[in-house]
Amino acid sequence: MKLFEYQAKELLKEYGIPVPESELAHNQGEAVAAFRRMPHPVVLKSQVLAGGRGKAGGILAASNEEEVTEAFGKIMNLEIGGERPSCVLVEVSVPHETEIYLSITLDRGARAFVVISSKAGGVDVESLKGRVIQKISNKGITKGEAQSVAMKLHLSGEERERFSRIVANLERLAREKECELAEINPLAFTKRGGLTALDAKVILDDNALFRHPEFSKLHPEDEFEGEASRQGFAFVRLEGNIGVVGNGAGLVLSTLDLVADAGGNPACFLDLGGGAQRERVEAAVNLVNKLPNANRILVNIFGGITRTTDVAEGIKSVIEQGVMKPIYARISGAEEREAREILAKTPVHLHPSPSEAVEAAVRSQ
Amino acid sequence: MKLFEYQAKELLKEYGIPVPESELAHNQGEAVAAFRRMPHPVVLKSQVLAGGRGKAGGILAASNEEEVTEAFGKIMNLEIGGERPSCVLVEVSVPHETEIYLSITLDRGARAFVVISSKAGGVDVESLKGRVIQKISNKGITKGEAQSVAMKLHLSGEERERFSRIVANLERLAREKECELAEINPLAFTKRGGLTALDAKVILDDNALFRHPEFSKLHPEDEFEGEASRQGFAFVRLEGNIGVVGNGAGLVLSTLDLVADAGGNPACFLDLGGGAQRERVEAAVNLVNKLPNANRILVNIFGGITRTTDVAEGIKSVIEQGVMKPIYARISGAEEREAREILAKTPVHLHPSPSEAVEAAVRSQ
Amino acid sequence: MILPRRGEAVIVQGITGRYGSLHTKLMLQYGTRIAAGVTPGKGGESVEGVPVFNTVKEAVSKSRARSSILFVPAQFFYGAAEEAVLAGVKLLVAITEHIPVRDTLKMLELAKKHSATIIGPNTPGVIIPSQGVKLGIMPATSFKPGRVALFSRSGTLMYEVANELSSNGFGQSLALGVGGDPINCTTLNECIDLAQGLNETQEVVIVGEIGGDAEERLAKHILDRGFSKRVVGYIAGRHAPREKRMGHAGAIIYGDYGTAESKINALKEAGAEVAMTPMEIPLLLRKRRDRRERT
Amino acid sequence: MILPRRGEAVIVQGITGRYGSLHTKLMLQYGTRIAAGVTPGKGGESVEGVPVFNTVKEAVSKSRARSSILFVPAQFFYGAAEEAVLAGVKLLVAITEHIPVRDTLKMLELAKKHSATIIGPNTPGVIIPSQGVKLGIMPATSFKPGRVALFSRSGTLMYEVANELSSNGFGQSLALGVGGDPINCTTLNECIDLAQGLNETQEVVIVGEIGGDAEERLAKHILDRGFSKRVVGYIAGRHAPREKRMGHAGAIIYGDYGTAESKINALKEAGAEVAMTPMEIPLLLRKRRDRRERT
Repeated sequence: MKLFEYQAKELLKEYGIPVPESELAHNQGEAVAAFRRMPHPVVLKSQVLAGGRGKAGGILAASNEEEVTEAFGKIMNLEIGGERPSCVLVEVSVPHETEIYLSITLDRGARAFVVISSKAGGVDVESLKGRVIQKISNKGITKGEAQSVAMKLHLSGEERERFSRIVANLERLAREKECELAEINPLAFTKRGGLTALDAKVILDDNALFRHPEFSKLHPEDEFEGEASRQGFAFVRLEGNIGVVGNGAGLVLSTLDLVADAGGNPACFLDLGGGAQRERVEAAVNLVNKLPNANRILVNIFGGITRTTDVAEGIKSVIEQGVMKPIYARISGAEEREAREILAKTPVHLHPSPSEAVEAAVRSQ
Repeated sequence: MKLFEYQAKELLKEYGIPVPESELAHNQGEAVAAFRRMPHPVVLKSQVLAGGRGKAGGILAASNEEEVTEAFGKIMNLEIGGERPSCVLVEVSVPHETEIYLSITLDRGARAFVVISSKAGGVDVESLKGRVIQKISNKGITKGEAQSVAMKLHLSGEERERFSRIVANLERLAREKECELAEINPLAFTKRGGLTALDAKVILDDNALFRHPEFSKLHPEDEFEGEASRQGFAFVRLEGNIGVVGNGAGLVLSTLDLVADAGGNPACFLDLGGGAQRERVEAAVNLVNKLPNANRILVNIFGGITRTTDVAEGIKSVIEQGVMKPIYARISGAEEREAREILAKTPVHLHPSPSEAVEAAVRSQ
Repeated sequence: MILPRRGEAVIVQGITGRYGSLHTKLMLQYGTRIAAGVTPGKGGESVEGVPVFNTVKEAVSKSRARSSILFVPAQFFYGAAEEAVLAGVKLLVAITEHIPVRDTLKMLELAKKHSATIIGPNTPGVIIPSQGVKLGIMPATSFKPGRVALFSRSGTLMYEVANELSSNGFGQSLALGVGGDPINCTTLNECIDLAQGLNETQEVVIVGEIGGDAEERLAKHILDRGFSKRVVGYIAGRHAPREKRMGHAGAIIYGDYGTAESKINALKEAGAEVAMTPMEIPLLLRKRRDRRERT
Repeated sequence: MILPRRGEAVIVQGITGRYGSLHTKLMLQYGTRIAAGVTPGKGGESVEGVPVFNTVKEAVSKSRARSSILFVPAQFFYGAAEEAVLAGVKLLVAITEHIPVRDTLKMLELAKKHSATIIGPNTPGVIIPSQGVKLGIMPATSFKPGRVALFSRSGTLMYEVANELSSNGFGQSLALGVGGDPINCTTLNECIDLAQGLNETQEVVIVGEIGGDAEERLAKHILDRGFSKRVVGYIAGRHAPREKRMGHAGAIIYGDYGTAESKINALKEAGAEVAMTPMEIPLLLRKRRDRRERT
């Protein structure tokens, strides 16, 4: 699992590795406020997992509030590698002279983790002749080994000390957090003689995530959003506990608002689309049933092209397949009486209006 | 649906828009051969759909064969936005002075397609004040309209003529191929006064693909590879007609070789993984049953942690669900007798050895 | 836009398909006079007692219909729409989704040239309860005759709002969905212009949603041109997260663009009242009517 | 590496789980002397007549076993392996997959320190037909006693090749899968070193596959150190497309790296013969044995 830059940098900070002052902005207001709080100029950086953000236009400099506003808008609207950012990192721009590439990664042939470093940062590090590779024991890198990396890079004095501390800290991070890769590229020597991680990339060992609950909330949505999209549902993972399912994007949006207004928290947005038949309803309810943060399901259907009896049959069939989270449903439209009859002997809580169904779902528990 | 750069450039060429001389290379040999056939230096460009290839290191220059070899290897190993290239475009490097941004896209508010152009290429075109927007009628752009775009960009003489021809041709391409977006960025004025499309991006209207069978083979694999990956199968779409399913990557690889050696063509590689139970076998066979290029299914199972009776039950259950493509199977391992009994009354063609099953599958029809 | 009246003949294109035949039955039940159907190659058959013709021309000449509802698959849609316009049909209700965008643009152009109107594509259609006319797939029971014109960007949410209105005594003079595709052949602005001319219409309810700027454009249109009737708006998605595509292609908020706030403010600046929930719409209407009756 | 002999006690860690209990039965049926099992908290129970203990220490002290096969879930694997090594176990067969890579590295280090060997992780295990010893999940019927040592990167393909060998009269002195994880605690090179010392082994069969460079490393090892026995190789994936991940994490060809050709050439340069199909392996062995008998 790959982390976003800001998450990777939070880890670096936690491990005592200097990073430029920065703040995360989810909207224009936050971006401007962050800008006001820090020295200028700044850079705004798209928080996507895809590489090549700079060339794609996902990293823009700004020297005044107008430029921040403009850059923020541009970055939020820019898709990079099929991915749009959900936030932007506003970061103090760091003038610097030289760059170093530094990473900790697994060498399969050597059956060990290694430090890789070279004196020029940038993307083509693999080809550089001055590349230093140092095997790391399972206990971690020693001070002497970290210093020998620095020496092989011809660093001396204060620079050597600072760099080898960073090597040691990055290695400890990679070891303790169980990273497949922990990379700083570039690590910059600033004009004032300090060292700062300008960009960072961290990939975690998926098999080790069970030991790191601190990461469990980072990308919870991928699996479900992927499955939903494959099945052709419009689906958005949210953070609450009420799984919201309906037919028609507007109706589901409106249901989310009702849930929020009633003090509840939706766990997802799931639009069945038009004309959903039994199998699709089954698939949708099953999906929300699997969603770990949903502990109940709210179904809001207004039948038009969708037949309410198909919806009812789908829900019934899912219930017959096994234990379910509580379902609160409102089913209106043609044949609604027949639909209600189909669900009469099931544990589904049927309500005549969306407000009542929402109220019941929010109040339950 | 987005096209790869080389596909987009083939379209440009077809529509009379100059593009640099280039060849597609799938391996190092092809890359070097292409290099030998064209003027130097060249650039090697990763063929991925993700943006930001340049910054990610997916576009590298090369002046001699060694550099071509090195650049090819680097690019093929470089993941951009989670995507690895399956080929590299080797292209003559074009010295140029100025760049233009040019695109044809849908303006929802205006309910029309528009030409957008500006005198500086590059990613930040949206912010440029010199941006020209020209509405296009459904019949296409007129010569006069194309020239007026050129005039608004302050082009004159031969440059204006050349540019407006390109505008007209790009518009015709976008209209005839039904593109959501047809973009040239940058369009370069070369030192010799010509205009050349250095990079191109084409996104097709998915709803119109039924009218364009020429595109139907471009990304056929996505849907099935996506579904297979969601279900946790190792799956690779291939071009033949025999769907190959087995347990264990090595065994399936070996089965592909047997099929190819026998003169057959595999339609896919599907590894059930270890310990597959009935439902997973069902899902796998169903997936291959849906694969349009597979007209028969070859199942090769050697039970270890996988129970052969589970496999047989899975296959039987799929057959009971409806019409199936012919299945040729070899099932060995513990409980193989019971497994064969389960399949005895089904239309599955059971063979005692992989060679015989492969032979039967290849010879059939 | 000329909407059909009670007893006026309309035709159904694609009448023999799954949805075409089902909704022919439901529209007939509502009272719509489906006088003919069209499915090439099925001329001579009948669906729910409605005769089927091979061409729109035949169907129109037999029925004298000026309106058509289309359940034709996306691939054949443009041809069917063109055939209808050339046969003299003046109102086309395009239920079909996944129509190529260039087909929609060509349809729109052709329709303008022949003074025809297209509702949709990807629309639930239009319903005029007082006339017993339904050209759409909406559930009939939610709509009652009355004086509110209801225009919606969303299908099922239109049903929901109609249901709230009807059950609170606010019937509808008409209800129309503009459709969920990138291009709406009839825009919210054109809907307002239509409502201006309908005597039986006292108030207008606009059902919008996050994303795009159709509501902002509507607000500007009202401010620019003026509009003499009361407008109540409702925008779905106040609590939607940003940067997430909420079902419809355009239902996504970037930065501050496309937010419910922006739409609510625009509508308010144009003099509309805005309800926070579908249930609040009839409450606002009641207040206004009460106030009006007081003044 | 000291492999267990006939009648030698072995233990099963994770014996009460789904796979642990099933394969305990199958290993017992094969003749393996499963003397004890371990599952923390289930001490006192029994599986297939095998007593279960809470700790490896107890199981080892009661059974005197020096070998263990582990069906322990990935999360608990390192602890179980450590417990085994500290209790004196010298051979660990790690069937489990999805073990965190740092756990594997730590296990490997600990094992080296205590002169223990780990096969795997993510291995089908090892089988020694002449001794009636099976520490793994392979189907017993495919393996027969004989003089061929079979080492494989792939699980089921090892069964396939064993089956071909056995049905053509070439039994196996042992068969061992190195595992499908990024780190193999026992490498193909170590397998060859083992085979060098086994008197009953006359030929070695190596089953490789596309991707990575384990076969090239093996070829280099043979050329560097010398190897006195006959080697027949087989590489799966000659017809695999490039740039596609074929099941195993490493089974992917980039450019010319990881191709079957590269591996076949390397093995041939190291003096091995290379079969094109599993069926050809016994044919090559037969030719060689015939030739040998002639000389």
